[in-house]
Amino acid sequence: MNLDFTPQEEAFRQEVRSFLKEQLPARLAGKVRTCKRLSKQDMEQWHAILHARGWLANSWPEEWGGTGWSLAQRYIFDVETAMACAPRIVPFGVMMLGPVLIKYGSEAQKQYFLPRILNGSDWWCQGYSEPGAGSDLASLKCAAIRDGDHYVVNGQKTWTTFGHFANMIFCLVRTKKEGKPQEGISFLLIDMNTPGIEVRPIILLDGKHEVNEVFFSDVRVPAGNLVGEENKGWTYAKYLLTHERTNIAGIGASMAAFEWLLHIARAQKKNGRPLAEDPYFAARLARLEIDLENMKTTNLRVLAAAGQGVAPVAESSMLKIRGTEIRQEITALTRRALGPYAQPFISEALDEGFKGAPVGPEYAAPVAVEYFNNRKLTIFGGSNEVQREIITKAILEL
Amino acid sequence: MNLDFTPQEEAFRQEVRSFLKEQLPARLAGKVRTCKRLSKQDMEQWHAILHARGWLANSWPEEWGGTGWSLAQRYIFDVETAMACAPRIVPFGVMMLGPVLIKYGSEAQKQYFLPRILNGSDWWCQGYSEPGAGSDLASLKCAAIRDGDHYVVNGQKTWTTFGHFANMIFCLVRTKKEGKPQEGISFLLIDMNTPGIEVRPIILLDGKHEVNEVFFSDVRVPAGNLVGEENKGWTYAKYLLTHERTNIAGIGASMAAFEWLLHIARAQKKNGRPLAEDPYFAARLARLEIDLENMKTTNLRVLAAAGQGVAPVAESSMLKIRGTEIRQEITALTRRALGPYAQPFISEALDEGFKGAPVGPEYAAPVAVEYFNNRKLTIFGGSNEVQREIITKAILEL
Amino acid sequence: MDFNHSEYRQMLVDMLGRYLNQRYSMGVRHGIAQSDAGWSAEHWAALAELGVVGALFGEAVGGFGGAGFDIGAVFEQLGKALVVEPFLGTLMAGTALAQAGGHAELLNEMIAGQAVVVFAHEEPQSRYDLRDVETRVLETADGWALTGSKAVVPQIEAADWILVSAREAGGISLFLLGKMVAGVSIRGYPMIDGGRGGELILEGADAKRVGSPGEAYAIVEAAYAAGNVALVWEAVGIMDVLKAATLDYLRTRKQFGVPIGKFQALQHRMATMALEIEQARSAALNAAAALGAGRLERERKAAAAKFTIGKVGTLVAEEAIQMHGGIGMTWELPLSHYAKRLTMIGHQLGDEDHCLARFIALGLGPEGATA
Amino acid sequence: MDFNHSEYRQMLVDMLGRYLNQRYSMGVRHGIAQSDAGWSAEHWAALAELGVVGALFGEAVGGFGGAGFDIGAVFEQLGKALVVEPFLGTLMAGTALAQAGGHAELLNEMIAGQAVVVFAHEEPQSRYDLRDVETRVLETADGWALTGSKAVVPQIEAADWILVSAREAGGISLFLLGKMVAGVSIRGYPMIDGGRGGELILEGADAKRVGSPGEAYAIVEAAYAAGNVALVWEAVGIMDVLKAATLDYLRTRKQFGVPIGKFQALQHRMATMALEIEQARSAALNAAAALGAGRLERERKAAAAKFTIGKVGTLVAEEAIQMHGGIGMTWELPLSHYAKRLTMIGHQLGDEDHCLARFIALGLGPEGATA
Repeated sequence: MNLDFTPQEEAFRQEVRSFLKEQLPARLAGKVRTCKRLSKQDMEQWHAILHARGWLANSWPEEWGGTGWSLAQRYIFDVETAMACAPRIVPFGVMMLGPVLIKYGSEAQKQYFLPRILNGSDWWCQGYSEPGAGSDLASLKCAAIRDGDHYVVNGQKTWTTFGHFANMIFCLVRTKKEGKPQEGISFLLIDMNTPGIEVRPIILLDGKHEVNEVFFSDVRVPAGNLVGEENKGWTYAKYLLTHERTNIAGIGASMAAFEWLLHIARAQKKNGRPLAEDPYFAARLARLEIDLENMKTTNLRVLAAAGQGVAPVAESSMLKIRGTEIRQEITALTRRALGPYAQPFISEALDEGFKGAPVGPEYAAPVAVEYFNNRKLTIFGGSNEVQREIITKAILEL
Repeated sequence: MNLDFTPQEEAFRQEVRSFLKEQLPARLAGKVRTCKRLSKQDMEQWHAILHARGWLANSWPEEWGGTGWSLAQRYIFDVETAMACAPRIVPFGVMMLGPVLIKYGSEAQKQYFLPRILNGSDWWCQGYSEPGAGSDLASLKCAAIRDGDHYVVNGQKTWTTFGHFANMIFCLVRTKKEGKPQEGISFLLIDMNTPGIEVRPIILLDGKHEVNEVFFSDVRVPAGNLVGEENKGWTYAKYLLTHERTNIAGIGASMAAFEWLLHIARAQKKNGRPLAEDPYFAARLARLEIDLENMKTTNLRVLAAAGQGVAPVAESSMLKIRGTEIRQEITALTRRALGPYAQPFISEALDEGFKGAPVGPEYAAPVAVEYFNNRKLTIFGGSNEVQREIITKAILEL
Repeated sequence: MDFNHSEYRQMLVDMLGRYLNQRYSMGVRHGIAQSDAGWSAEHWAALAELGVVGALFGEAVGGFGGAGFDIGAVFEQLGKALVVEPFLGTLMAGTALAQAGGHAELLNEMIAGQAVVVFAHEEPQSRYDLRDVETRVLETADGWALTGSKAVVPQIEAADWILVSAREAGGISLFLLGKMVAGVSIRGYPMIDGGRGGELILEGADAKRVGSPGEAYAIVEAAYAAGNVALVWEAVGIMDVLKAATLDYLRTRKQFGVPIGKFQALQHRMATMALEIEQARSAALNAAAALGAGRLERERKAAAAKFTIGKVGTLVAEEAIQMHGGIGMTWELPLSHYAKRLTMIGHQLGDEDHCLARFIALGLGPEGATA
Repeated sequence: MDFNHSEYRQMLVDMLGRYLNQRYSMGVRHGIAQSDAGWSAEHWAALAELGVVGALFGEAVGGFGGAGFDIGAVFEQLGKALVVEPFLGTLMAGTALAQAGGHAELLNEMIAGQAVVVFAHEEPQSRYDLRDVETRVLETADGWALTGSKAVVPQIEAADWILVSAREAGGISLFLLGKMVAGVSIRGYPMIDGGRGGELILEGADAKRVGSPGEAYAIVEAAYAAGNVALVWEAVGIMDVLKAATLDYLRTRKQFGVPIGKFQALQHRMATMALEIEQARSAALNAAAALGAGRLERERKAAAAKFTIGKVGTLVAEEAIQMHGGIGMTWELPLSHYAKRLTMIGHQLGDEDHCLARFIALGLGPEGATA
């Protein structure tokens, strides 16, 4: 029994820290720490910095430009970058499509697309969910019909994050209507500039545009953009979910958000003393800190098991559930910490270049929005209800 | 809008209080308040006192020796007797069988059995649950086959509270195997002294005997002991559940238990001050008090609706769920209040006549047992899971 | 015991409900809530005309209501339609003016919809502590001048008059302030749940005294008690809408070939949500019934209700969004706006922890001396 | 990072598990737990023979373990079998003796199973406050005499020696006490979770000094830290049994024609229970890993783990009973005994609220000066 990282791993941690100290722009870290909105350029800037260092694709093998890191290294990198308030790597190309292409893509697809993911030529988005296919993803209807050396795609995708920034989309499409729904799905790469594609914004409860609906009308996609075999797309889509994900609990992001919460709770006053010392608020903070410490160790256990070749499918579900619950509780406590100042909503204050004075404490503006926005954590990426189903079947065998 | 009782109802409350002051033996109230065990004689004594005053059967019409009280009067009586720490009326004859006989029994059954319930000649117990039929009560198997002017009963009942005290049992038995399970059930009255009946104790986690298994082997029951029609027993059994139950939330009992908890929390010391003033314990107490106050008003609303002729089936389920949750939380906090002294278990100290000195505070002995024993509240009488099903169907219509 | 409204009050409720249903649709509401003004003078006038403002005040000051259940009945309806107009400020300022005595003309104007008065009591540092007032008073040749800050005052820009508290003579005093006076500045902003609020900055602003010097704390408490009754009933109205919308969604949204309302895990959570809403309604009933009672009873019931609403409101808002999934987070669906408002009610006049601590403190000593 | 036991420790775990499985069945356990003695000297000797006591102590004092994970590994197995023998007292007394220095012979006897020593520190008024010691010391011609009371000491009747704390010289001192000495009386009683405990009443009882006068608080803390590690691992062992028993029941018990484990509402609750148990296991790992660390780290992790076990333990015990229904409340089913023990672990050495407050206090100031 030994809960510590090896000296080599600790040395790697120092290397990551040095890199972050030198290369992470203070402007970006400041925006992330205070929950300001990142622009497309902000995200691209961080992408380029990581690419320049060779640390962008940390779940790819070295031969395709990845880092070839161990799971422990990837975990350390995730935690350290998050704790330093680096922007999150936009996941669709690097984290999601990349591994699928490396495992299932054709040589030509790999040669063409992987470098473009790394150098930022392509901004990918994800075409999985549909209005009628959310938790029940396999019921998706967006259809691709083979027509010569093209597929003709008709249908709709939704909840497409950053679809309005993307020039490429990877889609699950239906290529067969008979049989089990899972067996008629294919994995298709589509250029967003193809005629017949329309992207419509979905405005979220903060009045902002982050996700989209994508409509396909007779969109012609070269057959060469099919990944793997026709009707095997479900396997590829699931691969990502069963692939070891060291960061699903979002430990680093939660640690950073908890630090920020502590900062706020110490700055806020209640009855003339720091809110962090109020018995009730202190108890809320302590419960959260203990939950977070416990989850950190649970995450390491899953990591160690994965390192020994155990595919931690259902354990990932536990990490997803508890990780998102903790993250939501952090944003909820941050909201509570503000008292009456959770109410004012100066949307412009969340963007760079805002010149106005803050209303109430300087950290107040993004807090309530962040709380509401983070309700998505337990919904998207496999809702926590779906995760409980996975636990029921895979761990509990009920 | 008016949350108050009428002056007449308040006068009735005074009448009840005077009666309790004069007639409730201090010995019994003391045992109830401190959660000591009541003997069979204790329960019979209180039964007789209420009968002498004509207040025993407060859900029966006057013509059969009941009080003819309004729902509000019954509620007031329930609360006042519980607050005064009177023993609970053993419900099987007075509360459960009586109303069924009055509505569905033959004239002969009513003439014979109802007076015997009132004067204590019969001690009834309930034969509903079976080892394979708990939440799914309609699947019961205990069979009664007509043989001339008798039924021959074979099978088993379980969880029979006070079965070892009873001389009579009312049973749901299967008289038809075909068709819907609910349509082959009959309601039978059985003398416990009939040959072929065996009562076996079930020992609960406190090591004590309160419930039983009852086995029937070729037990011959006169056909005249069938209540109502053959195969209609499910209707009679359900009648009790849909019948207005003013006391399902157990407001009075919870109020009394909460008072006792406050007494203990004020007497216990933490860091040299009363435990009731510890911020965490005070918060637990306050949450509970607020829950209880809220439920009190919910109960009055249900009462008012029932008084207007609305049968509050599903609302009863809400009261059952929240009422038992609150009661369990009270016993849990009482257990917490004791700190280390929750552990010693002097079983004899719960019985009358115990001469030993208490271990720790005088109120400590029954507390942990009471906590564990009250886990039954959310299981028996229609588990809280079953109640949620009722709410789902009857209120939410899902 | 009678849990029905009186005939007259029921008429008002029906009329108000009908008005909002017909003229204050979600589209109209968003238009108003997102507008520069953040409220609609036209609807305000129409609602006052219907008697909705008058229902908040007793006959002694020219109203025709003013009981806890009058306030509750009105705010329940306002909650169902997410009305952003300055009812809360009007209720609290009017209650305070009525308690202070005099001001008959201004109260008449308020009830007629001709003057909007809001109540500015809390300060940037006070965090729900009603005794924490730092705004100062100086006597001047003409009267009094105020200096200090007041925090997050709903619809302060809509006000013709602002009722302001200040520390004086070892206690708290009240003053009426015109918006256009020198030394008054307002930093207005949108609120996350719609409508606008603002910070009030006072730098030697001339003001008129209301009531006796240093004796206004009891008035402030009474105004907050009325405000709390209003908010808990507004929350009850919102929770009923959220429950109905979620049930409707569970019945119609299909996944895995069946309505998601057929999934038992969701059913049992929904049953819990329904049960908690009924508990919250009972808490609101208790608070309304106690508004006319003695201070301790009134304050304990108000604190209990606001605590309950804070706790249950968070559960209902979060569960309603979660059971809707992604669609529950969209601007398009009214649901998200109800959830935002319900959550923010938990930040107004006292949050869950504050109300619990107050409930506890009110239970100690004679007449809750420590609270 | 390595979450596996060392080969040697795994051998001990396997051996202990096998012994308990074969020789300490639930029937045997009940017989012992309900007996007049409340423990079995025979099993105690056999387990000591196997090295189970020695595993709790370091080589410096004649043991061959003593690390947090040694203690955890042993108590996890003891939990799975609901062992009632005086392991906790032995661990805490032995840890304190080892820290105090000397006492090599007595420690050897303990490890060999020839002497049972328990630790009597808490008092009727102290409620988990380790600094609250009122037992007094008087110097006599022969040495020292103790007067005071010690509360709820597990298996005190089984002890040959009792390690007792007393207030002296502005601090706390430790003393060793023979049971048969004049001035010592023990009020023994059964515990609700099996086995026996007792109250110790001292009226001028002769005792031998252990360690330096007034400086034992640090030793007491270290003994309690070890005790907490033991209890949280015992709880983890119990929770695994409760989970397995409940899953088994959900798979086999049928209602409405299907195994009740097919009901989604129960499935999702079971998933939550499983998830919480893994969190509790992580907390126990953290506490074991930190047992050898500096005081602040050790105490914070111990408090966090005991808090977690208190919270999760209540959930697991209550849910296991609830999902079993009536049968879960019967004496016959082992389940109810596991639930009782798990609940009572929450009452030993510090409850949920105490541990949370301690965790908070340890976070303030340098080295948790206020805790």
